[in-house]
Amino acid sequence: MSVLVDADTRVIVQGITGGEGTFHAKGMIEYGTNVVAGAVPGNGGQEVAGVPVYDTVHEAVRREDADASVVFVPPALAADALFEALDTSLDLVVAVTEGIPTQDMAKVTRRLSETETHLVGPNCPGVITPDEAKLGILPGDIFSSGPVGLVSRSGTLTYQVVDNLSNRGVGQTTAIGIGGDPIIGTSFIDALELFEADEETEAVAMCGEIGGEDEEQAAKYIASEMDTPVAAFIAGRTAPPGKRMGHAGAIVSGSGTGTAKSKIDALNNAGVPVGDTPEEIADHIEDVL
Amino acid sequence: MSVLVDADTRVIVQGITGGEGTFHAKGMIEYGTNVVAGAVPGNGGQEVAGVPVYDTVHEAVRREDADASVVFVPPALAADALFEALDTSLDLVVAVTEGIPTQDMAKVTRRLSETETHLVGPNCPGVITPDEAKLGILPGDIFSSGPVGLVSRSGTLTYQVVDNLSNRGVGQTTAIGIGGDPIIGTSFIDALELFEADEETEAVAMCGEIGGEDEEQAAKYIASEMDTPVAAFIAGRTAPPGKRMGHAGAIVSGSGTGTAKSKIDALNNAGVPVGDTPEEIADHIEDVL
Amino acid sequence: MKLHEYQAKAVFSDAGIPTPDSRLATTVDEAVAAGNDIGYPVVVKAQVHVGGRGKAGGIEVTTDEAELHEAADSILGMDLKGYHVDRVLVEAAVDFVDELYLGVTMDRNEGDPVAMVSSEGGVDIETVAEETPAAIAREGVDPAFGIHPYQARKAVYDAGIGGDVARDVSSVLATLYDLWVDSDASEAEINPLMLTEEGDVAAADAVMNIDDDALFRQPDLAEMEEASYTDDLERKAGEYGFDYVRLSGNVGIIGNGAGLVMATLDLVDHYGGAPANFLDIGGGAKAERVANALDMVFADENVDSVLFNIFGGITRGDEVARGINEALSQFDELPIPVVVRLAGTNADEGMELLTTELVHVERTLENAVQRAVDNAEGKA
Amino acid sequence: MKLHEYQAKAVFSDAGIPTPDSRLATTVDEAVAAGNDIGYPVVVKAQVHVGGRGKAGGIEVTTDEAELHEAADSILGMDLKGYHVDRVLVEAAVDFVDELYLGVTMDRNEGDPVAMVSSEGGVDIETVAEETPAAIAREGVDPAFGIHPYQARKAVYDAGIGGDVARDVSSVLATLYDLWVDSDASEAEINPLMLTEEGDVAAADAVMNIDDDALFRQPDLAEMEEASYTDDLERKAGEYGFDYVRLSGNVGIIGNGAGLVMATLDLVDHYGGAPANFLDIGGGAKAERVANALDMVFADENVDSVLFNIFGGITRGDEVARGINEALSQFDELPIPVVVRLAGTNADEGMELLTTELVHVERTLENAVQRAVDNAEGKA
Repeated sequence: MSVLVDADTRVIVQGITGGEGTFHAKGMIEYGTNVVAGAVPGNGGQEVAGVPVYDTVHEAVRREDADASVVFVPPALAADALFEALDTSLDLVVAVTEGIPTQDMAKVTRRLSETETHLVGPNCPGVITPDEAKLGILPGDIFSSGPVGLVSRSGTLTYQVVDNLSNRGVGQTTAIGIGGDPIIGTSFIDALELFEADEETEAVAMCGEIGGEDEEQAAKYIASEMDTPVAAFIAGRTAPPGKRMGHAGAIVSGSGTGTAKSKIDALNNAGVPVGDTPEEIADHIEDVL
Repeated sequence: MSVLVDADTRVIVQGITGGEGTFHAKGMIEYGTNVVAGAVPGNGGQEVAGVPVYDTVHEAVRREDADASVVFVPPALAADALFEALDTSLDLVVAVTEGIPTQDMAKVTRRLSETETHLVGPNCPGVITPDEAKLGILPGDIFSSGPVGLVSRSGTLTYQVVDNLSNRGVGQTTAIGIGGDPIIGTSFIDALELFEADEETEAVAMCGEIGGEDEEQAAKYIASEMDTPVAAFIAGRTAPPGKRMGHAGAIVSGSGTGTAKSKIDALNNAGVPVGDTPEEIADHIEDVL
Repeated sequence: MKLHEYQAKAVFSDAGIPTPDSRLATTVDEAVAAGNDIGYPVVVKAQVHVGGRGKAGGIEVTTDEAELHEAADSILGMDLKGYHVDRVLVEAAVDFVDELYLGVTMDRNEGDPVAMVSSEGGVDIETVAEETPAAIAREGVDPAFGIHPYQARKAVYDAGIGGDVARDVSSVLATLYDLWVDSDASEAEINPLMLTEEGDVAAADAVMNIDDDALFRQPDLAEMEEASYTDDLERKAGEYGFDYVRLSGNVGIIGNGAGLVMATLDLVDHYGGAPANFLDIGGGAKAERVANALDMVFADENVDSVLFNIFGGITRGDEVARGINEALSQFDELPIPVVVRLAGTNADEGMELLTTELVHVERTLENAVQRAVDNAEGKA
Repeated sequence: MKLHEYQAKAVFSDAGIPTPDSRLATTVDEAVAAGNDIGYPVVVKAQVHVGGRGKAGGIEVTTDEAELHEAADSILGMDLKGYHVDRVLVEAAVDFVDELYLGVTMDRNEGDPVAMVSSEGGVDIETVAEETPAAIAREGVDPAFGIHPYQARKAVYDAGIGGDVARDVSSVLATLYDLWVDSDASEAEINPLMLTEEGDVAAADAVMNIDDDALFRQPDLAEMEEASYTDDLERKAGEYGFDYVRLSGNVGIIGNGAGLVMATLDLVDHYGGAPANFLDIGGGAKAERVANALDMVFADENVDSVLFNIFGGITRGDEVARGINEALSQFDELPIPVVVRLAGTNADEGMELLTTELVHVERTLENAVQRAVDNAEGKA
């Protein structure tokens, strides 16, 4: 078992005719992902990376019976592409695109909340179930199959942690890069819920970073709802307060949250060991397995 | 028992300081309705018809523990008043206002669909549970308490049918004037569902008219879901096609629906007797009681 | 409120939808000047609120000045389904390879807007809708978000319109939707949207109807309103602010509330009579309004009998009675018999007030209708 | 992207929000002319992207020409928290009876916009938020519908602002929200919104920050962008398009991906070193970008040791290695030691390409960081 994706997931690629879209569609197919179509308006009838391209997501989904989509559409057009994907009732939409305007994403997630679709991202590396399927841009060869679920806000930091795990022979059920944007589809809690419900996931590695309160909220969820053990890493312990957001943002986010300390404290209070280094999170995971 | 309103319903009046609002607030109170407050921006602190006025619906609801609202706000401001009412999670909102722009109502009902609130109207005479409470502008003295639920798209036609029933000694559980606008909150089916679930309602009188497909859809619902007997009246048998809507409207509504014949046929097929005159619907109701 | 074709085209053009070059003309000379200015061939189109103008002779294609002169001369001043033609639109005739239909309206059953596209444009689209509904692609729009670009594209592709033109057509559809919203339209249509050999698009006809209830916030569009009636009675109803439809019978009917008035018409028919009109004086009608309504019905020379049916809710019976008395005070004897039936709020007070030497009072709807039908038959 | 106060006020004023009369001045003479034109008293305000300008001496109230001359002379040219002041706004000093706070931003936790009102304006609103959060009324907005008028009113009444002014303040709040949406702002604030004795309102300060990711569709606002850096290194980072923050240590750090770079900083600290900077070269970094990054770190005279940490996903190790070789090709010997750690896509190919005479290669993150810290300590 795994979460979100497996070898049977039928995947379409929105924006497959673009440079990134083509490159990573090929990469996904090489990894073994069941990519069944692309969708790009005005490009229907073409074939890219060996799969047919349709003008609309609806047609691609209908004709190829797809259940997931990976979005490489440029930021100016990405929100529209996400609305289009949400309108087809896919199980999973992975938005790789970086730089989508925040207000666009607020509208997308407003709509998302009325659907049953899982949206991962945007600005995320994607989702991978090792040896079965990857949806996104993750470097497949560092992943290995095993009992650990992984969820992370950061791309390359995820790779670092996965590398540490795989090098010790600790494989992953599924790894979910949720993305670091202010507004994202799948939160830590959403991902933790999926892993908690997954029988094969015996432990969860969670990589957070400073900013927002998602980790603090996840800590509460872990304490009250989870049996599966969790170990964490939080990046940004030594980051200076740095260039602050304006007042309004600071008022809303409230004081005393969003720092590495508040996140680490919240997780420790929830019984979650937090590694000081990327190696230590792997230590903690090995401890609980 | 009754549906939507009873003697315990705590009612606020939006637009209570206006001429119509004051007049009908008094009328409702005289009927025995538990009117607890008014809400009019900029008029907080006043007292009208013996009840306190608040600046916001939220404050009125919070302070007076209200669970229903009647809206007499002028059409240009009515949609905002309805959104405000929906935002307070009231059980019932009755919109008496006539002439609300259709696109405003499309937005209101879009939001309504995400709430648990019953919206009756707009452009409707209101809801009355005889001898307990009336919310709206219905002439209370023609109603009498009894076993018949009544739902109608028309105001004065409702009064005619009620008069016929009351004169025969056939009283009503609750009468709901759903209003005749193209977009309304409570449809025939919504009202029929309420009556079907109400133990005291032994029969339902339903007054429709030409236009739309609400009666046709209600007929399907009655055939498949209702045990309570229903009798109907449809106004507009002799109305000429008259001034047609433009093409687009005609395309959407489709051919063969919306006429008195299509409605009467649909109801008859659902086993619903349809009176030729307002007296005949009373005959049919007496037959099934 | 309906916009004329030339008004709708101006609105569409301002929003960036391509329309053919055109001029409005009120005289044959103006029409000829317009044609010479635009260059032939040109189409001459009557500007009246009537469907099927083409079949009725209100639209003609002309290829030179002489033809244009003749066409303008015949169309200007003509009577088109009861409407007088006092203006024509002279417009460049577009050379097209295909004709599409685009429309936006409110889907009353869904309670949501809907955008529509068909490749079967240029013909009676209602017939297409009935005979081959699949030929019209429909895309429901969430009024909270408005139309998403993908929805306009999807409707166009679903209608079987592909290739390079798909982008332009979706763009026109999205613009049409935005116009529909911004203008508080009930309907906005382009039929046909012409496709030229060069791959351009042009709106060769334009329909735009505005929600009357929203005119208060559409001052620019409200200014375009032009009252057009086929007869004096409709004009009078417009001035008085009544919902009025003239019918072919001889029983004049006045009532309050559309449902009750329709039911009264139905009852007249049921008892063997024929209604002369539908006239709803609305809720809370005061004495003056009642008098105006009687004035209207008396002015209809087809009417042989009047039935006045009021069920009081907001409307009070005593007010109505005063209005009736006031309207009838000028008469010693009525030109035609009037039956009054009052019920509901203050009905008894009203009936006491009525001058029963002039009107006949009935307490039940059925009796009132029967009496009015009898009266009409006695006179007929 | 941050707008200056004078820019934000122009945007607010265009949208109908009342602002005090003001002029921008770049010289003392211009400032004096502005003051004489507006009439005294006037406020002189430094136009720099710095919070707490008042406390730092960047804002002064003047009551006559002499005072204005002195104030403008002292503020123009001053260094405010590292930023050079080359412009001041000269503005009519409003006589107020009350100061409010209005703000609109994205509530990241809810994923929805939020409109805020407080009667405790004119002071550090963050302190108010911490000490008396109830003093700030918050109204979450559904981004699909935008702010409803009732929501603006509710926030104002909830903030305890009643009476006649409530209508004007709600209207300003609704306008501020609409501006926030139309401008793709991340934040829009008025602090204070002054209430005058006459019951008028005026935005005495204005904050407007625009979402950088949305600048592509905000060409008018994008044109207002003025690069402002406290030093040459930040300017360089801006030109190269790097996410860069200068810190106080001596270990220069280059990496890809914010999380990994932050984790690298943390590890440097963990092993007893001190990072000199945060530098994220982003995903898919090509050779030239890598060379630019090295150029930047070498240009920082505080740097005694460089750590290059790349985990390849989109970024390919061989590309990175070529960039490093290219950047180092000008040196026979490096000015400061460089440790490189490559992992992920094409890491092995990359490591083979590296000129190991110049750089030290490590395979694990921990070893690389320890080596870089050792290098820094050896030099310190």
